[in-house]
Amino acid sequence: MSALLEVANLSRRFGGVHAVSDLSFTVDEGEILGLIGPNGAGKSTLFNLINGVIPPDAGRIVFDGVDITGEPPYVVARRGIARAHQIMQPLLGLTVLENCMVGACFGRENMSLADARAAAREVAQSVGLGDRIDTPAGALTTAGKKRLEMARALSARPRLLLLDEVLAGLNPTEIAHMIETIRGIRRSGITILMIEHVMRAIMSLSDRIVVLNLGQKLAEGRPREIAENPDVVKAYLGDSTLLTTVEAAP
Amino acid sequence: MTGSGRELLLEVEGLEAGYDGVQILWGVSLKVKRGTMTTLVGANGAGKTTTLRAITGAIRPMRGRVIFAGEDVTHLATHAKAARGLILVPEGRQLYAEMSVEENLEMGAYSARARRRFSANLERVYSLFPRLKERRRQRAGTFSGGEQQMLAIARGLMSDPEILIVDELSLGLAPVVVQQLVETLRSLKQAGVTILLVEQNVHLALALSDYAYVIADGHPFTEGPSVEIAAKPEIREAYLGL
Amino acid sequence: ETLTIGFTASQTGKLNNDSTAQLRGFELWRDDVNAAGGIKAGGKSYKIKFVSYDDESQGTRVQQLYTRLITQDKAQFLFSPYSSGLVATAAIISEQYGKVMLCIGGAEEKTYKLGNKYLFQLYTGAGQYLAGALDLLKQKNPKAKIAFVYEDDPFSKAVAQATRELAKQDGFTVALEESYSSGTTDFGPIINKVVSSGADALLGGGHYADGSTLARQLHDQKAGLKWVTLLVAPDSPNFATLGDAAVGVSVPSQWEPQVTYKPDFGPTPAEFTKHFTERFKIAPGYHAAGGYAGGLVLQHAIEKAGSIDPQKVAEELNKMNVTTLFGQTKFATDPKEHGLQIAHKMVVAQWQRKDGKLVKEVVWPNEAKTADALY
Amino acid sequence: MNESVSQAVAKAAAARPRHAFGEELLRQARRPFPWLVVAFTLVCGLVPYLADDVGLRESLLLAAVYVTLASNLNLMIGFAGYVNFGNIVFFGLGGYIGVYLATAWHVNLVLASLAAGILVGFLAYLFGLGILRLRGAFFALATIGVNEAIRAFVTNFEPWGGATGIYLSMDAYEPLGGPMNGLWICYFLLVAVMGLSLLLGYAIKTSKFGLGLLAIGQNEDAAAVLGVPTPRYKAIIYSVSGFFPAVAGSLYFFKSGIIEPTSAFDLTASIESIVMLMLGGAQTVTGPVIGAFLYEELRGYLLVSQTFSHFQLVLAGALLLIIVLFVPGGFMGWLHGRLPRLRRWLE
Amino acid sequence: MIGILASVIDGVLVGAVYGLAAMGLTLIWGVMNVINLSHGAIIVLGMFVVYFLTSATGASAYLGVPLVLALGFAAGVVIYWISVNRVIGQPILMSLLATFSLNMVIIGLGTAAWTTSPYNVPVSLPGISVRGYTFTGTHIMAALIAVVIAAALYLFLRYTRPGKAIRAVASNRDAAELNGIPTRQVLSMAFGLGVALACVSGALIATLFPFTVLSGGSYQLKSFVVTVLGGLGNPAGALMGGIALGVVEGLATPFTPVSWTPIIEFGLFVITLIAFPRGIFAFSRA
Ligand SMILES: Nc1ncnc2c1ncn2[C@@H]1O[C@H](COP(=O)(O)OP(=O)(O)OP(=O)(O)O)[C@@H](O)[C@H]1O
Ligand SMILES: Nc1ncnc2c1ncn2[C@@H]1O[C@H](COP(=O)(O)OP(=O)(O)OP(=O)(O)O)[C@@H](O)[C@H]1O
Ligand SMILES: [Mg+2]
Ligand SMILES: [Mg+2]
Repeated sequence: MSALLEVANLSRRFGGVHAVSDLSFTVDEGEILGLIGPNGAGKSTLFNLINGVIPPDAGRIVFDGVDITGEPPYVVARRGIARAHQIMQPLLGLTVLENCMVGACFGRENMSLADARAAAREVAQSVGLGDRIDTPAGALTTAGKKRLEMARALSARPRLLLLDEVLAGLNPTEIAHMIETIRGIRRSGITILMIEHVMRAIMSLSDRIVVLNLGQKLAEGRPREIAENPDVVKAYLGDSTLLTTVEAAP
Repeated sequence: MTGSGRELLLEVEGLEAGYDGVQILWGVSLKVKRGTMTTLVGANGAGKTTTLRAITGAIRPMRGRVIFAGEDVTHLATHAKAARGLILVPEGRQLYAEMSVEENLEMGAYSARARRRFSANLERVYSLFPRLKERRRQRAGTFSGGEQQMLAIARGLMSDPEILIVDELSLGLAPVVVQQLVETLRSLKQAGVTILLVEQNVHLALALSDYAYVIADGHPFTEGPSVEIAAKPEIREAYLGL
Repeated sequence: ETLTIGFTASQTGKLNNDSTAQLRGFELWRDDVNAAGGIKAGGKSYKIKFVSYDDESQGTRVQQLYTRLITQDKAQFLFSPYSSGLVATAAIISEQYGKVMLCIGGAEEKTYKLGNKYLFQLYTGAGQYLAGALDLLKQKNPKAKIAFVYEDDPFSKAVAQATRELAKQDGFTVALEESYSSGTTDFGPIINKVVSSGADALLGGGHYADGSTLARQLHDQKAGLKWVTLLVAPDSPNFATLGDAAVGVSVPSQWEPQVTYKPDFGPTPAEFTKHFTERFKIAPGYHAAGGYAGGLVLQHAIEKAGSIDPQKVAEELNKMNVTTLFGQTKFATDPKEHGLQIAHKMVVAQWQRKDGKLVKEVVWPNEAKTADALY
Repeated sequence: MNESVSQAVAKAAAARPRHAFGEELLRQARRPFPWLVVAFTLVCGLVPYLADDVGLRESLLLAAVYVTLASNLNLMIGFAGYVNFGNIVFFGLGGYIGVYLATAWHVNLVLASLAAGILVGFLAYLFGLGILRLRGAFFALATIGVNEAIRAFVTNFEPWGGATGIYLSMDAYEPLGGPMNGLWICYFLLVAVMGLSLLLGYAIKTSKFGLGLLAIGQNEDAAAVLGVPTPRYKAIIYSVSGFFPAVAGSLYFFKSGIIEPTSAFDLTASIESIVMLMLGGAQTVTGPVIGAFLYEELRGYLLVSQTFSHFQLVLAGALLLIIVLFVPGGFMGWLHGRLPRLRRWLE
Repeated sequence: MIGILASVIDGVLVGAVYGLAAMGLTLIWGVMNVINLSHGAIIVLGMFVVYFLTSATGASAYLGVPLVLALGFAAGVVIYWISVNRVIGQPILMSLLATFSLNMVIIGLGTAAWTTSPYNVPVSLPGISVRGYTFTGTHIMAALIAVVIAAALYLFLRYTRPGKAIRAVASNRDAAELNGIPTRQVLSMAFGLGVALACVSGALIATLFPFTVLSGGSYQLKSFVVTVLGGLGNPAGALMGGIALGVVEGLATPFTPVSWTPIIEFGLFVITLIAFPRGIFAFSRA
């Protein structure tokens, strides 16, 4: 496996807050890399840096052998990086289908309008929005918007998919379905970098996990190793007995 | 049948509501006893948020009644309900993005009843979420997702609620923070605050609460003590992924 | 029979004030004519009917409205809208349809150099507006330093530029030249510059609003000028509301109630003034007199032509050389400037205090003056 | 579920062959709407001519100008979501360039107007690169600033007659066969410009470019993340939306016989075109037409109606207010709400 | 040199009044995202109120200021409920249209009642004369009043509960409602306040310059410029922005023909906007 994305010594601060500092890691072609960490650890900021929404203060981002540091987001998107946002950014006045079409039209494939319509319809169907295709995005529920974020990103047929908490707001059954969906995406050849606070999901999906804390890498490894890492437990997982007990309760 | 305001704090009868002429809720009813924690469960899009919005008055119910502390408040404005202690921490956080953390918290304590306990409440939320205290001058809009969720909950607590309604309590929060929150809710309940919880982590919601209502497609589906609900096979399959 | 005369007036918008005065002149004339049995031509007598619309002081709809006046309302003759810019716009239409249009409200001369055949101007052209004031100034102080401060609109600019050339020929020093945009209310910066320039006299202004403001602020800021002539504004009776600030301010005027022209026909200036004041409870300025005179000139041409055929009436107007209450009227017939007024003379009036009351005295030309100029 | 995802994505990838431009054009030509536009344009052009009704012509002429302004404004406001307060600057500048070329250099009117359109489009592109970095209200204000700055500049620009402006002599109409003919020709050209503006609006609305613009209009940051090249698209649409208004300005002021800064860069006219757009319904192609006709006819009627003449402004304002308050989606919004099936016919 | 200085001082004095005029606009805009296109017309209403007040009672115009404030506030609240309430929360264009129609109505009625002739409010205050340059008392007084009102407004918004409620509603109406803030009342109050400010600035302008029914347009335009310089929704910034604008005008005039001032003014305005996309003084909001 070769590195599809390589992040080297990346830093970004906001005033006095070091949101990301001197961070390095790689994402291999075809893998699912999980990204976890306490709230405000800098995970979403990292995504913003990768897809060019904000420029880094220092460091490099290399995608598929090309240095993309500082490129504007639409160029990055063309190169094949798509993203589902944590705080959803639907194009409220457009329908679900149109939202997805935008993704398809302007993503890596640069599809024509007609092709994009077909592709968008298929993808919307596949993430479970099939019956809401003509609903304006503004009328979707939170979870619906989350799905839409994902469908739109997928419609671009990216090489790297950045998923920022797409499982938040779903109930356990829905999460289980979504996990399958994400596995399917990976199987179609798309590399995934995902942020998630739902432990059960991230643990079962990820090939590897990177843990961020205060903008720095706290740990990196296979899910099991991470779950047992005392630093991670202290900073992030906490006394997991409580949650495991409630999850095991029924 | 108004029920006595002393035991029954919030009573919702046959609520019907929707958006732009599209009806979403078809006769949802709830009863929340004083000092208990009740949960409302349902699949994505079932109408939980809509129910809460109809209760607070963000959308106007087409039919049905909302009775709070013995008073029919169905047609009161949202702010009037808030002034009576009916507090919602909304889905999607709804922060004052351009104002500082501190100012957000102050606005939470806008009503006369909340102002009285301002300092005590402020201390409580700061010790619950130290991050907020560290960053009290930061603009709320620049917070991370989880930090925003903390602030939204903190602001709700600042309102000194009679009943605290939380939509999506744990959304986007790190596990360690969720644990703390659970503790907080328990102690709030101990302190006599009534809680109505909507939470996608159904395991958590059922484990925490005393009583549960389940809605499906805007219709009441079933209800009962949380332990019993959690044990029902159809619930386990539909909501617990088991 | 009725004769329809069409025009637009500025019932709304910035030109409303002056346009209304002119409109009153029209109306008074119409009522006088109709009371006397109408215009007599070719054995018939025609009662006058007006059709008028609001042009909102803007050019946008002027062409639409004049087209409508001609084609739908079947106006046989036209009066112009008020102000030079609107006249030019309306003239495109009147010329196309070969309708005679009496132009009362525009002194700018450019329009008459465009080859129009049916447009006739009653006012003295802009180029001559301040000639009298310069003559007067030469008498008082041939070495005066003059500041030109004028509104940036076609009319005022044309006046100022022509006068500046005249002033240079006469050997005056031009100490400052400044134009300001229409609607200016704060002349502070300009007055500071006037003070800095050391000017003795100020010539310029524009229309009522800006001119009266300029006068007031010149007074407030004690600009120390010995002579001030402003266009249009001081002519209005309202100018007296400025009180002390009005004293000494002079104005070139197309007409003043005191003038003593002996008309070939129609009322004398004194009769008109009395009649007008009775009707509208306000003394007439030159816009009002011009409006009345415009009607008279048209009436005279129709009666002489004995027909309401525009061609024939136009010919009469070309030949015309008459004196009305407004003074002498004769139109240029040279195709290069056809329709331009070449006979009418202007006077210079100045606000003075007389027995504690503010009055406007004619101070130039010498043969017409009612008082000596204050310098 | 998982299978369907990988299949969907794979299928989308397979659908590579792109429609050629010509093919796309053919596809559009089979839709009814463009033909509706063509028919409407022909009717507007021919009816006053056949009926020899110059009054109607003058009224329709203004309406055509307004439709052109409103529908091009729609490209910015309706599609890209950028409120252009100073769109009249295109019209005025186009007018000046066109009239200047036609009088001082004796350029043929059509060529002069085209030149005006191209020049203004180019200038707009340059300005756009600067001011399109601004968002929302700040952009709106910047467009006012541009309009006022250019107005002030032209007022001081002597080759264009400064504040006095440029007066056309009757001779200027000789190349068009005299003034009578000239007015008809200007009218036909203006109506054609209106028709082309509408077709342009339609073409953009149904194109990928249009989809990108709509995305920008909804949420520019999200659009960029999705790959919409936002700076380029915005600059292009700002420039494109200046072209036809400039051409129309050239024709209109040529027809008026005089152009001067106050009427050429009249901010109120800018706002009025926004009013028309909103009255008719933004984001639609038909909306601006309906809005412009409604507004123009309403104002026109009140202006000439003797009963209302003194209160025409008050009445127009009050009526407008009522419409705004109670029919917020504009006419098209209302219509589509009533008769959703019309959506397929009236874009 | 002294000429330049005089010009700049004049600029500062007049600029303070521009700032006050802009405050009303920026408040309404910042709080409820409504670009009030009737702002100019409302300024004119303030002018006429003072005119009729002084001509009817003979009292000093400055005594009228509190009354103008009160009347303006009341008028603003009424206007809010009639024409703005329904378009709140809708796209910004809707409120634009609503206020534009209102503008038409006010101007139309005003023209019918008062024509477009100019009016004056006669006030005489001793001025200060230095070497031939005079700073009139009215200018100094108007600037002082403007500064006092700006300061009061700033303190009100920053530190009082209703002031904070206004900012909260501005930021997020749904949240404010959930926090027990009666948002509609707050909005109508904010609108009333904005209108009151516009009226007072009109009243002060009326003591400086003559005015007509149509005078509002140019002050509205200036208010836009000032709003940008000062940052949206920032009254203190508006005052600074107004003074900045006045100084620019004052500095430009000694060196260039006055007719070039708008080019400089608006050119600078556009450049400033591009350089500081949120306004020069916007930082004070954070
Ligand atoms: N603003 C709106 N306009 C129109 N329809 C809406 C709107 N908000 C929600 N809906 C619709 O109402 C239904 C119920 O939504 P609601 O948000 O109440 O569900 P929910 O149970 O809270 O779901 P979730 O778990 O996703 O939060 C959904 O079908 C949704 O599409
Ligand atoms: N524009 C900004 N200005 C100031 N601080 C910012 C800004 N954006 C982010 N931050 C801060 O940077 C830190 C990292 O934020 P980020 O959104 O990356 O966190 P996160 O890891 O995604 O957290 P969460 O899990 O809660 O979503 C946070 O403390 C946040 O408050
Ligand atoms: Mg995040
Ligand atoms: Mg919900």
